[in-house]
Amino acid sequence: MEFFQAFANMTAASFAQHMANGISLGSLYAMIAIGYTMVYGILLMINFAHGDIVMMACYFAFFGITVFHIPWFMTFIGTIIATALLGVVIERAAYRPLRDAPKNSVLISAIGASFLLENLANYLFSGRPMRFPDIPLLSQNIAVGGGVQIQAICFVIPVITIISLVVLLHIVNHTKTGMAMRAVSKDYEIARVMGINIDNVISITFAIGSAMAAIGAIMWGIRYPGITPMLGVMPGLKCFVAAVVGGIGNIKGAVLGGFILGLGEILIVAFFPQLSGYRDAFAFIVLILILYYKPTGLLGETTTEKV
Amino acid sequence: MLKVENLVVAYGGIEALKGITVEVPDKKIVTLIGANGAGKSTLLRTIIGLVKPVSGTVTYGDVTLTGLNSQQIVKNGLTLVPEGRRVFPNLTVLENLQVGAYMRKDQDGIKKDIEWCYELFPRLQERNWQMAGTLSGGEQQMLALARALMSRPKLMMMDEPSLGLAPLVIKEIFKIIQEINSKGVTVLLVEQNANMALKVADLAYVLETGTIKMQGTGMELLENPVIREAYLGKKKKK
Amino acid sequence: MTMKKRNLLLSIIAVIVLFGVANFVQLEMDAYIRRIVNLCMIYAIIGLSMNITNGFVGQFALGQAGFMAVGAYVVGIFTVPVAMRPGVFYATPMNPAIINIYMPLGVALIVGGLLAALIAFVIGTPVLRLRGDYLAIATLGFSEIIRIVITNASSITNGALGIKNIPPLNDVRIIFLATLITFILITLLINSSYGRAFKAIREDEIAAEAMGIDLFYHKNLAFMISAFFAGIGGGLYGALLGTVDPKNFLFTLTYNFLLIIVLGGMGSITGSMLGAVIVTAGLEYLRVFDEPLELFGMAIPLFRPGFRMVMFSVLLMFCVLFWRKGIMGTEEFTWDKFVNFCKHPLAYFTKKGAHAE
Amino acid sequence: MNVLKTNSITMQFGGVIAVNELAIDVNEHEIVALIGPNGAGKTTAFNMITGVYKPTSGTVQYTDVQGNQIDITGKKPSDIAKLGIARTFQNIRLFKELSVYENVMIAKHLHLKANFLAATLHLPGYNKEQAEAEASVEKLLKSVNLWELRNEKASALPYGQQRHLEIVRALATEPRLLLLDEPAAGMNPKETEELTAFIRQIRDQYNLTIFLIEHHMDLVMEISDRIYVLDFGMTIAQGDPQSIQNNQRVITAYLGEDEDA
Amino acid sequence: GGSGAKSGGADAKTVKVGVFLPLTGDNAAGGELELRGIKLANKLYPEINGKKIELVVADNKSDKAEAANVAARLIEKDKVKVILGSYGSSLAMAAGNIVKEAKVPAIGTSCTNPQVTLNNDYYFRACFIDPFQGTVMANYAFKKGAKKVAIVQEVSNDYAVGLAKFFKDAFEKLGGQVIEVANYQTGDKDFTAILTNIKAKNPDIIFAPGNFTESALLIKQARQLGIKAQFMGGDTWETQEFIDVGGKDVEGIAFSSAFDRERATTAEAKKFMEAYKKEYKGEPSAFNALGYDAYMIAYDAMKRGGTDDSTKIRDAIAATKGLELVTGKTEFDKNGDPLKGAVIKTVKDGKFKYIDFVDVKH
Ligand SMILES: Nc1ncnc2c1ncn2[C@@H]1O[C@H](COP(=O)(O)OP(=O)(O)OP(=O)(O)O)[C@@H](O)[C@H]1O
Ligand SMILES: Nc1ncnc2c1ncn2[C@@H]1O[C@H](COP(=O)(O)OP(=O)(O)OP(=O)(O)O)[C@@H](O)[C@H]1O
Ligand SMILES: [Mg+2]
Ligand SMILES: [Mg+2]
Repeated sequence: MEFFQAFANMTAASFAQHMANGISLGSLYAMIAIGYTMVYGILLMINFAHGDIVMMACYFAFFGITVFHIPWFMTFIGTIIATALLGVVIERAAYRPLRDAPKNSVLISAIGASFLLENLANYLFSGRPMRFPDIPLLSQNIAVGGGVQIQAICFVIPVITIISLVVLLHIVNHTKTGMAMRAVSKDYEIARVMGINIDNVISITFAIGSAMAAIGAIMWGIRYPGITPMLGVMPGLKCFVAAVVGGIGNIKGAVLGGFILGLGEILIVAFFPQLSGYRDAFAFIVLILILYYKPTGLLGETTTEKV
Repeated sequence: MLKVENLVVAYGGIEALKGITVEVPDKKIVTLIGANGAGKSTLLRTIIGLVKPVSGTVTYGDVTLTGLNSQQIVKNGLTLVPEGRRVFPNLTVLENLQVGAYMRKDQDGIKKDIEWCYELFPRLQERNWQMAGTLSGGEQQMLALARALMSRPKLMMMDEPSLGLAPLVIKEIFKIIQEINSKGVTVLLVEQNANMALKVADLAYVLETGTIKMQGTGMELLENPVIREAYLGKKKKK
Repeated sequence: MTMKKRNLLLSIIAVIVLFGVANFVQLEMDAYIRRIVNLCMIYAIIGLSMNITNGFVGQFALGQAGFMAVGAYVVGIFTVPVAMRPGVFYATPMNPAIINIYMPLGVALIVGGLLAALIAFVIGTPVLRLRGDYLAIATLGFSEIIRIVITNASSITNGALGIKNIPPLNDVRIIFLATLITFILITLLINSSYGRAFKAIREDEIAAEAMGIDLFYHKNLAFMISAFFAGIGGGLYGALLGTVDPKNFLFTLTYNFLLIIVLGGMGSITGSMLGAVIVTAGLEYLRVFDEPLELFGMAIPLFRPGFRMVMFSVLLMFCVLFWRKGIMGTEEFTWDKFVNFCKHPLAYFTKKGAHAE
Repeated sequence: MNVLKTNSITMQFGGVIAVNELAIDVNEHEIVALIGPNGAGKTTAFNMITGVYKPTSGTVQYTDVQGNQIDITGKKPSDIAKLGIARTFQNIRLFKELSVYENVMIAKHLHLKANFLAATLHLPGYNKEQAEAEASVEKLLKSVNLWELRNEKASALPYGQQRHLEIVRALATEPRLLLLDEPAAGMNPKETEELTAFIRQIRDQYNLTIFLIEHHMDLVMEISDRIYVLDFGMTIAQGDPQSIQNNQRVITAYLGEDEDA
Repeated sequence: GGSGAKSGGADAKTVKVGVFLPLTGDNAAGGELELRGIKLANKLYPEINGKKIELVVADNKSDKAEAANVAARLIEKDKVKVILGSYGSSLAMAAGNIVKEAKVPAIGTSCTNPQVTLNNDYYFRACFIDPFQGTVMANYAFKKGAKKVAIVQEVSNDYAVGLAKFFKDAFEKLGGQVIEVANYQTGDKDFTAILTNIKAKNPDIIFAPGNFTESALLIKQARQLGIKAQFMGGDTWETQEFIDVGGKDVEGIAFSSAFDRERATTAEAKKFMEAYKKEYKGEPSAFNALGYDAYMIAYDAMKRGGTDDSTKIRDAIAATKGLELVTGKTEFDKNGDPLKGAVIKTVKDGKFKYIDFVDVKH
């Protein structure tokens, strides 16, 4: 059958190349999805501005290196800190005043924050794309043999993603702050009565989530170096999907979801080139299929509501 | 001593507490009874800083609690067992207890207290690793009590701890309340189960639609015919 | 009884007055004003449709852009005169099965609405079991799938090239009638037993089920009705623009309507209408921010393209932060309140002040 | 005549067996109580009967007014409600933001014959049904003195009245079998007494069969025709109040020694 | 005041010209370039028939619904006599019905889709159209000896889809072979999957019309994967951002354009280039030139048709004959499209470079 022709024609080299592409894309998704999941896990709110935080981080790095000529590793550290601060500021300004408000208000505030960041970037930096600074060490090509070429950053991305995962899991499950995060997520009031400063806990969560976004953004920028104010929209959506596929609120799930989506997107085009126009639909089809069988995502809590 | 003076609390213009004065002497059990909606929970929630009063003051020893936030109030040795249990459903039983000790730094003391809680409530130990959200109502109430104990409070406020509990457990809970009290913890107890509550109380207040209607020792109120009629039911228990 | 009669009378008068206004706008106002008025009304229809699922049934569904696309494309595909079609489908020829099917706008609108409802029915089965944010992302996903399919199904939809030469509709009166009918139907629905069942589901699904309300049936019903009106709204939107292409219906479009209903008040019909007008007209009003401003002979550098949207986002945030339940909350405009207000305007404000506490 | 019968129903959550081979019979016009320590599985049993949970094993049988035996195991809660089984919840589940009146009107929806088009267009058939429903709701609300408060939000009612409202809402579905999960929770002894009378009254007035869970022994002992005692998901005793009160197993597991404390 | 604004809106001393461009959003880069060209022309030719020409600049946000509103606003609120713009065909099409109904002529700057002017007597444009552009590139590819071509199109972009189609038709007619058509969506960042597939098929040339951002990323990723084939595209690539993002990877590509300095022979072109250098300190691009030319078409028509009546201006535009502009001699066919040649350019040492010229066959 013609439809399956690509299977027959797939060479080992091509396949290896596809896998490398997929793993790197998947870990990028995973990285950004972690941030979504962190914030969701505690505020039970989709931080619609998360994709735009990624975008802002790209601009921070751009200005640091290209305009202020700060060495790249310094810029990256600065970017992570600045982005974490940005996350905290957004939380203070847009979410904190709504702590006791209905969930819808917070949601709209999140969409508003996202609008604001996009429009602000558009206004300040113009809609014209800028080039993410080149880091030769990371963007160089490495020939693996058999015609397979892999960018250096593609080796770095999965490693950093996995390290981040392990560190975050430790923080959330085995530290006092992590326990406080989980407590706050279910009951602000009683968490307060337990002596937890919930504002601090939420700020920390946002800082971590945004720092993850910044790390993701830097790697994203090196891999796909065009920066525009709308840069965050599509990855934002896809990574959110990844987080949901894995079970939103669950950090391992976010990583799993990211990999499924990234690898899946690449492999569907690899094996069914005719469907390349439907590639973006793939993420959503996977999402819906998975939710059909597991309504709270692959690793989401499936506790039935106790009546 | 906890002193509440002329406390007025309103929800959106409607006064739930209309200027009440209550005193809780140290190391005593003080109970507050009253019909549904009288404002009992409101009083406790105001003391712990979850609700801001319109006017009036709350002092504990020589600290003024009014205006402090919950976290600061809890630091002063107060704690609340909230109405309706409100355990953290996504935390295990053990973690709930640990959260209860959130403000404490003495790891050994915490460990010991956890052991103590398990002694008081063996059922909790059995369910050490279960998510609190899947416990039965009674189990959750036990956990809420134990969680409050974990902060080593000087004054423990309890909002209807017997709600939905089996008779046997209620008896146990009241025993535990007395036991806690005997260890020097002041108890401010809100109860619907007036019979039991008045029996253990050193001092009792009757709250009716936001005002204190009566006060006295537990025994006085227990014998008071008006109280009997209004809160304890006509029939005498065998 | 007399109250009811009075209110009915007031309503009829209001409709007549409003129709008069619509007629005036159509005949006396310029095309720009007409366009804005039309857009307000179309957005109101879609806002209303979204409020059914999100405001009344309490299901966080974000598929409106997809259903609009369905309606808009049915109008686009079938109202373009047959003779013009080869010119429109110049890259990929139109599918022979539909090349000769022509529908007048009214029919196309209904067909578009029905098709959207049908799709909602099909989507509903897997999706409506989900809750909260899972439902949101799944519906949003479906709306994107619809858009991507439209992008790729060139022989039917003309793909990215979009459909041009849709006979334009910009008669304010017709769009007013469509809005009015939508408004009346949705009001009647919400005030019927079904409307109450919807609200019960919003409040507590488990209790609603215990009251004998079939969750799936009612959710699906609401979802379909919502899709139907979104399809109609999308059709009108397509006809107003005169051209549609897949990029019109990106998922971000749905956010506009979410904004409208939240600003107007989730679960308030009149709130949605107000929200639509405020968002649409407000955005136009803010356009001054995009134009260079000279104060005392100095050009203020702040005012340049893009500033309007920054201001809009800031205003939006302020609204949400200080006006949490939206303009109407879950309240509705009623004649009783209106009459009371006319009688005691001051008392109204003092009471309102206390409420805001 | 038997109304409800559970045939060895078991409910397992992961490793926990919440209810183990429970067999219960409830006969027409009876008031039967289900008691037992916290976590014994009482609410879970209710949830299986009303379709909230599907039993891991076993079946639930219901006999309708015509005397037809119906297997309701795993049916949807809404279908079970339509068959005539209504319930209240341990943690009150009213429609909080809706008015008292709407709360009860909603319960009338299941008897509505008009489809949504007829209802939307307010066709005569629908209007007639609607008027009937309104009349019956008015009567119900008056019977519990909530008529004056009909426009209040349900959440604004004091707790006790919320409990009453929940019961009335269940009654509005015109049930044959009413399940009450701790109706007296949060009530003082005085209020509990009043509730006891109220339950008896509605049983007679609406010709109901009542199956209830309660920890207030005064109420249970006074009102029940028969009592089932559950512990660790298993029936440890059943019988009339007298025998239960004196059953040693029940005393050690649940009631505790002495009545004096 | 209603009636006052209606009749007396245009005061006797000025004539208003609407500028209808995307200044924010996806297409902002192109919009801004064209705005520069228009402003430059306005500076050089500020008056007509004794009246001052006032530009009313409106941002259509790269959004269709917005574009329709803005166009209506320009006509009704600002009472412009003629509209210049837009960059982006779908934006122009959104305004199509509005200008047609209001009978106000519009001159597209770089909206190359044939549909813009088709069946619309009031829409003209300064640029060539996609069928021509596609054919030009197909011929060029064939001339360079390409036999096997892969097409990568931005499937959600009307411009790219149109161009790809005309390219494919023309190239196959010439006897070449299109071995693969791969798609991506606007906003995609990762193209490795389609490129890996294409690499395996080893085409001579890859024709990849699309937005400059996506295209630059696409080419970068292709080079990373070791694809050596030449990339070809359309006029949208001619922005500094394309070179900025693409860096050394976009060296050697080829695309069609309306203008190049080296080919600029007309007097107007010289004037334009000099003025541009003075004003903006850089080298002008085709989009600057097209903005400039759109203004000049309107200017020329108003000179002949007067400044009061939009319909007369329209007729004067339609009657334009032998007008020597920056991008060449301008005359309109019956649709309102100019008959102009195209230049082919590449990127060399980080600059756009002229390589060839293809004239239109009359
Ligand atoms: N968050 C709130 N918003 C508005 N009104 C409230 C709120 N919480 C309590 N109230 C009202 O304040 C009054 C006192 O309520 P409170 O909960 O303190 O009573 P209570 O004595 O604890 O009753 P119960 O025995 O039922 O727990 C009641 O009329 C109640 O309706
Ligand atoms: N959804 C669930 N998931 C896991 N365990 C559950 C779930 N629902 C109930 N359980 C467990 O089943 C057991 C019985 O719970 P149930 O609520 O039926 O008790 P109960 O008899 O009603 O107690 P109470 O009198 O305290 O309400 C408990 O141990 C509880 O933890
Ligand atoms: Mg209370
Ligand atoms: Mg229970």
